[in-house]
Amino acid sequence: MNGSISASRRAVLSAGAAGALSALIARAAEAAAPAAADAKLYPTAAFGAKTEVAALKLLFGKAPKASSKIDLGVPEIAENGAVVPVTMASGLPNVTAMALLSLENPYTLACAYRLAPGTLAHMSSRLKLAKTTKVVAVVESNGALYRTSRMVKVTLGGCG
Amino acid sequence: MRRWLLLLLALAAPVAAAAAPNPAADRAAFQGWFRHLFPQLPLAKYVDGPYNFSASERAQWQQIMELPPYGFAVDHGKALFDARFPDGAGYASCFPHGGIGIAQDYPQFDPKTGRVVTLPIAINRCRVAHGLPKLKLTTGDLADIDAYMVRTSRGHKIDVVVPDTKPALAAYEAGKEYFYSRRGQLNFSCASCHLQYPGHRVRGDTLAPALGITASFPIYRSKWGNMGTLVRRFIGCNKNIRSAPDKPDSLAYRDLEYFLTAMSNGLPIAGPGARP
Amino acid sequence: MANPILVRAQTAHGVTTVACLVKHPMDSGFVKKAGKLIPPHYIEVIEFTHNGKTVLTGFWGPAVSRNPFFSFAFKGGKKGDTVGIAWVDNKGERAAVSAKIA
Amino acid sequence: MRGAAVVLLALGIGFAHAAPAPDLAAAKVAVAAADAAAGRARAAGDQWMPTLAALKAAHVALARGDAAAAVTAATHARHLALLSLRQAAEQKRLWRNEVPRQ
Repeated sequence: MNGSISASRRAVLSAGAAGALSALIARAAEAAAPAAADAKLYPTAAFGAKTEVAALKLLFGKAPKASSKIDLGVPEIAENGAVVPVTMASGLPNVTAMALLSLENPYTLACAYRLAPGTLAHMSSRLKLAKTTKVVAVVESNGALYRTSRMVKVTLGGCG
Repeated sequence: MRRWLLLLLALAAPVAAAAAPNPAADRAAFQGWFRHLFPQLPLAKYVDGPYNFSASERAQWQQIMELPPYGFAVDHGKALFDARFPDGAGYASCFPHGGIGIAQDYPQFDPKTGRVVTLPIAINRCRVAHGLPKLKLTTGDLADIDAYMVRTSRGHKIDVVVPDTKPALAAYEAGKEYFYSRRGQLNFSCASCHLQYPGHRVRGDTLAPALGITASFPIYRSKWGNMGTLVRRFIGCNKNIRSAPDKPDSLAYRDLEYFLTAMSNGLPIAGPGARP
Repeated sequence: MANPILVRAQTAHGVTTVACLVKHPMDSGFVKKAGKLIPPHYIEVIEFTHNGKTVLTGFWGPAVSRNPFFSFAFKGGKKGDTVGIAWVDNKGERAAVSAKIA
Repeated sequence: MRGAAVVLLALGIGFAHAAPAPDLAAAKVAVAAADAAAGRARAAGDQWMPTLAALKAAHVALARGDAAAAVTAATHARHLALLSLRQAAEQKRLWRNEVPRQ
């Protein structure tokens, strides 16, 4: 895990970006403030990215490989684009970070998570999807990035 | 001559049926219609509305129900319900059983005013009786109090009584006429969607069956992002068919809710609900 | 109570599952009301702790739904342990709650 | 019914265009007639939203002194109101046809 963080740090420094997730969380752990959220940790640049490549570069400083070991649970057709339940889980070892991206949203990155050791690579959240889109799940395991994606159809409701 | 007599009888029969409202017979026919449409679906399941017709939508709903989005409304509603009025009384003093577990008995016909009283209207009446202003009938605090009172009634079987009196039956019949009358520029009745085509889609949305449709209200609707009462949905439905909505406390909506809920007698209260 | 958080934390077979519902508008900045854009207002950082130690840090963008639901799981945790949740949004507003594991 | 609507609309539009530019007095008469028809539709419990939209447009045009636009919108509103009145009258008889029987 330490290796992954320092690798990320180097990548970030070389990329000249301000907000690498791994590096930032390392600081959070050092600060160890219980039950408080630190706004300074927010990877603002990554959340402003408009493509998957740019968002992942800013967030992790590296590019992902395709993996079949990520379970991305999304509905085929969303009931309501404003509340789309998304679950992701992974059997990959030593998962340190996870992220969800929606390629057709104005900003690509939807959410990202940094996991402490012992936290399971398994989570469920709800996203807004502007239109029919590929949703991408990214997992950082043993310092490497993996991704998988699935389409979600977003229909216009008829019953205003 | 005999042929004429038969014809007269045939013409007279529907008129006679129309003359005497019979909620029990209506309910049997209404529920029978849905049994005919969906022979496999148990009666109590109708309260799940559109989620009976799509496994994927049902799965999304069940995920959302893990920690339902109306949770805040129920908590807030309980706080409001438990708070004292300036005169020291509270909502509990206005209702039988202290207002707990009674949603299945609403709407009721009030013989004094000759009007149907829905649960949200009863909540407002309680406020007025204790010198407080009425709350908005569609959303906000009143929907939250409604949500809490309905939550305490979950599982109770809907038991709307239509007294065998002329004014009560007239209100019931007016609600029935409203439900089946086509209106609005699109020429739809409530029945066009929710009786004739439940389970079918209107663009992205699945139509809920009219049977059991009232059991989940008030609802947290994702589209609204907050709670709404049944009347709020009536207003939305009317706008959908390009029909100018009635006022939230109008007799039209009260009577409609009276008829519609009476058709679901015997089904369990499932509210508050979550819908897309 | 302005910005409540509902939490459910349960432990079974050595794994604690935390589910929470956070009351927040999560305005994306892309939605118009009465012809005007509603300015963005969303949670940026949400921190989950177990007995004071961070188990998960979440970073949310405007694409996370209104009144967000989130659940995850971590190893360990006993009945009666404390789970803490704290968030801060892009306007600097914050809220925190703690709950016992059931 | 739809045929009738088309004919009525055609007549209304034809009138608005054929007549020499209507004056404000004529526009006031047209708007008053539309108001009356819409009032009857409301009383019948079957007001259409497009009727209200056209009626509003007529009032707005009248207020800014655009007699031609006021007459056009008012005529449209009145015809929509008349159609909704006809629908309401028909439904007084026809609604029972939709009631399920045993």
